[in-house]
Amino acid sequence: MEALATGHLFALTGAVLVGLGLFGFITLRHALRQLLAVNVSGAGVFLMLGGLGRGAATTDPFPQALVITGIVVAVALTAFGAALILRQAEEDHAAKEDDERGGKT
Amino acid sequence: MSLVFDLVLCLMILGTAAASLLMRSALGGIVFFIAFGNLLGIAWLSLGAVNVALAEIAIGAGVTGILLILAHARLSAMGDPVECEPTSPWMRAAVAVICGGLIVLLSVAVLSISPTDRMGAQIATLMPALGIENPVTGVLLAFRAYDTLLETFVLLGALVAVWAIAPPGGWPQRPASLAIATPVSLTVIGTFSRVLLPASLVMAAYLVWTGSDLPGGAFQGGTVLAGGILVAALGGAIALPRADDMRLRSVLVLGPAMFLGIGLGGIALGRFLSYPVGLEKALIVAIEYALALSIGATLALLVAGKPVPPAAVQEGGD
Amino acid sequence: MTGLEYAIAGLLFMGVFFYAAGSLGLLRFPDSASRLHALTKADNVGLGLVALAVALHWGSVAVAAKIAIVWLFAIFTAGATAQVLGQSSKDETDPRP
Amino acid sequence: MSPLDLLVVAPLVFMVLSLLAGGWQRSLLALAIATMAALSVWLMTLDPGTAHVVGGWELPLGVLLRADGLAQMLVPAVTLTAGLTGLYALHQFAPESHASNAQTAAFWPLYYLMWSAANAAFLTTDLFNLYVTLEMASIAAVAMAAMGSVRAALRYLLIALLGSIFYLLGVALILSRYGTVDVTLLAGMAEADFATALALALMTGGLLVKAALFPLHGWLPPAHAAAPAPASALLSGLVVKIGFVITVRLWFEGLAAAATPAGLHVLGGIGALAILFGSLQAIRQESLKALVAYSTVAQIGYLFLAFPLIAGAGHAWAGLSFHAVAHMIAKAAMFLAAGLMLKAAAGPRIADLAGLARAMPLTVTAFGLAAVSLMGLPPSGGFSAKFLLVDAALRQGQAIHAAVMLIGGLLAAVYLFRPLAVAFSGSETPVVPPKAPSMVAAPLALALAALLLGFAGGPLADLATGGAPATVAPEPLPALEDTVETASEDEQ
Repeated sequence: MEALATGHLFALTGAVLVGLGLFGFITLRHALRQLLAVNVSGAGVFLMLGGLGRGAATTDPFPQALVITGIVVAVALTAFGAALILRQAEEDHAAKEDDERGGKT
Repeated sequence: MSLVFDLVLCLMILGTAAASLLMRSALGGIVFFIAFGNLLGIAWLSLGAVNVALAEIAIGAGVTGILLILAHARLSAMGDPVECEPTSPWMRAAVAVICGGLIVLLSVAVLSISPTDRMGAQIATLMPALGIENPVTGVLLAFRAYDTLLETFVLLGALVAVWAIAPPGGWPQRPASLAIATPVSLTVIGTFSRVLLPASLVMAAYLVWTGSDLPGGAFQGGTVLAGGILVAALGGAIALPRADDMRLRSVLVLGPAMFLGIGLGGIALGRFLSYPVGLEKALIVAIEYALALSIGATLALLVAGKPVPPAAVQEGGD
Repeated sequence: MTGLEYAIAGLLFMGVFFYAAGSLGLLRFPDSASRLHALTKADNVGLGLVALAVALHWGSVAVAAKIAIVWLFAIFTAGATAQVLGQSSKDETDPRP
Repeated sequence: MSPLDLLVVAPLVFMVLSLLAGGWQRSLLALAIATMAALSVWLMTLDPGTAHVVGGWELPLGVLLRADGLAQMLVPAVTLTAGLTGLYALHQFAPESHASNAQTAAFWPLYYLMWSAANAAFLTTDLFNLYVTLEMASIAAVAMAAMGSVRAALRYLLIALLGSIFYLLGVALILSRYGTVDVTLLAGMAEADFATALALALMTGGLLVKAALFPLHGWLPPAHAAAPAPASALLSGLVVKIGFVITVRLWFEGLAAAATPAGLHVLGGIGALAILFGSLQAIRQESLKALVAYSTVAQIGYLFLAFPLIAGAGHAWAGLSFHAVAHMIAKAAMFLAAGLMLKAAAGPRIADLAGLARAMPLTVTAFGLAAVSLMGLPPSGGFSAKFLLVDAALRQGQAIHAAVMLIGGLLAAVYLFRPLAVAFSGSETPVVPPKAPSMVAAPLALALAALLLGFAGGPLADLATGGAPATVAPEPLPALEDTVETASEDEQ
């Protein structure tokens, strides 16, 4: 009974995290913060997988392995996302400096 | 552990998650995100999933946190304060209703499913044939080795993708230096990292080795190695390599290539990725060591970012 | 409870006390340097006491050795990061190089 | 040995080699095309429904790979499209021409990664493996889009990440509910309960973002229009099909029990809106590549418009499979041709294309032939696909669906005719000597393939129906070839 409750508790926490992350993704207007919000949602999905795989004494190793795969995939995409955000900022920065230089001459 | 502990833990997880999203300050949000990741790690411990707890704390909180902090610092250096334009309260209310609805739907679905260990017993009967005892490693490197193989290519692909957006003149140079600018601090961290880098190598090797039977494995070990490399780069003990350095390329592809090679070797015995009887553990450990090395290098370079023109190498590190 | 269990409980209690003191210092002290002082010193004593309690609880030399290594690394890390943090806060308050 | 795993593994081997090869990309590509062509032929000779688990680990633990009719059509089409696009890209991303360019170095590993991801997506029946596959495709696709516009790529990445979260959410519910993520096992287990229905809805939502179905298409036109021509060809040809194929596997096989007719009609209705909206937007575009990109939004609509028709009379399943293949090949041809035309033209606008028909006749011909297939004029592959779909709609009394498809064809004629008309007008543009013969040959070969696909209608439709799931096509395909051919004669 307690295992059941523990499993549901973590799975429900995961469900709330998904919703929180989605709220952040839509309302935050900076790409870096949206990237963070997606990671919160992703962690929520993983926690749902773990919670619903909670048995009487053990947690199903199958979803555990899937979650590890998911965590690695998520960090790969987050890293690329961060690189894109920085490249975008560099381009904007350079364009602004060009404008200023163009304005002076 | 008791239900009360879990309940408090879940409330703290939700609180840190909310703070990481709702705080005005982006940097504060990122700090809360790291705390959130560490609490999640404790949640996984509470679920008895030590493998996931290690991965979550090392990768989910650690590497992702460093990535976000570094991106924030570099954006600030370019004059982007990482501020969000405020959204209208009406819109926030509407979005909150939608997200609340999603939470309710998900909760109803979650409560309709009773949590059980569905495949643990079946996996336990197959584990003796592999000669290893950690069932999660068994799933990752035998039963679902195909997923894991593709996943290593996602990681490698992400690094190539970061290379693809190198600015003009940046290819094939080094990433912006991470070294600390203050000379005194540089000395301290440099000395520290000269101890830490070999220690992280030993620690990574230990995690991979112990991962056959106890919690650990290639991803956790690789992340520890990445941490050692990054601290060494912070302390100026090592220089990050050029993107066209053939030794670097070899290290990056070593793990995925070893995985592919052993998988293709399985064809001679029947199927792609089937391990010959008696050699399962040896081959799995070989793949894991190669993978840990490649994952360590790949993660460290992913954090460091894209190659930049040589003149910019020095100024990007603050 | 045996004497050993009393010892473990006592060590844990003292460890938590030092942690609490360190956290209180982080919240209440006026400037970065004294906050760092609270965190790095008090927390490492706290960690050491908790680690000692855990080692006694397991009662194995191998586990105790691993815990000792972890504690040692925590101290090294605290020292190195405290120096960097202190330096950067000094740079921020004092513009002269 | 089996081509099912080798078709995924071989491109990965080439990705590793391309990272180590330096200046040997040309030889590597030749080797890759030969290998993949041989493996594709092998795949086509397999009996439909041939399947095996990877590494000998049985379900529900392992991952099942399967060659059904859809995969047997799409994988060879991927080989054709990716192979010829690679030949074209060899000159744009030539190692010797811009030795210091990051894009030339990064393109090839990403190209092989995308090739592998497309094959992996069409060949597996495992929903979690499909998640990893989707992310492989996303990484490669976003990086290629970033070669044109970083801003569009960033938007694409964020929206693709959100789509993945929704997809993974559904996978988590399914795994927890049924203890398996394999479509073939789920087909026998799935029930129409709340958790299953919610999972289906969430996964479909996530996948529709990736397939860029209206109104979730916003990221596509800027990303596809800004990318370099070979990247656009791969993005529009391959990547959007991945989300579509997974949706098909969910709705008609794995979770068919929870797929209500109402849901199918909603998807069909959105598909109809996508056709009309995409076509009207394409008509309004001033830039050539934006026009072609909006045409993709419209053509994706046909794929989903067919959903409510699948279970009824007629050959909607064959038409659907056919359309996916025909669009892949024709759209790749069109993007490659457009890339060459824009290099020769004075600017990116359609008005700048004047005189190109005389300057580069072969390329404009390729564009025109691809347009024939996209409009659905006989005897092209696009015609066969749309004929089968319209026929099925009429047989089922769905006059609105049939009307939307016919109007979509007319609108396609309107927007595709405009650049062609401009290209044939004027004569001031000097004759442009082609940079390399293969650059001209690649779009032409693809466009001809899209055209000739119409003649292979019968056998291909049989192939598509061969491994179709049980929910599809209760009746066999009697003399389909004859119907298609008589119809084309009628229209002529």
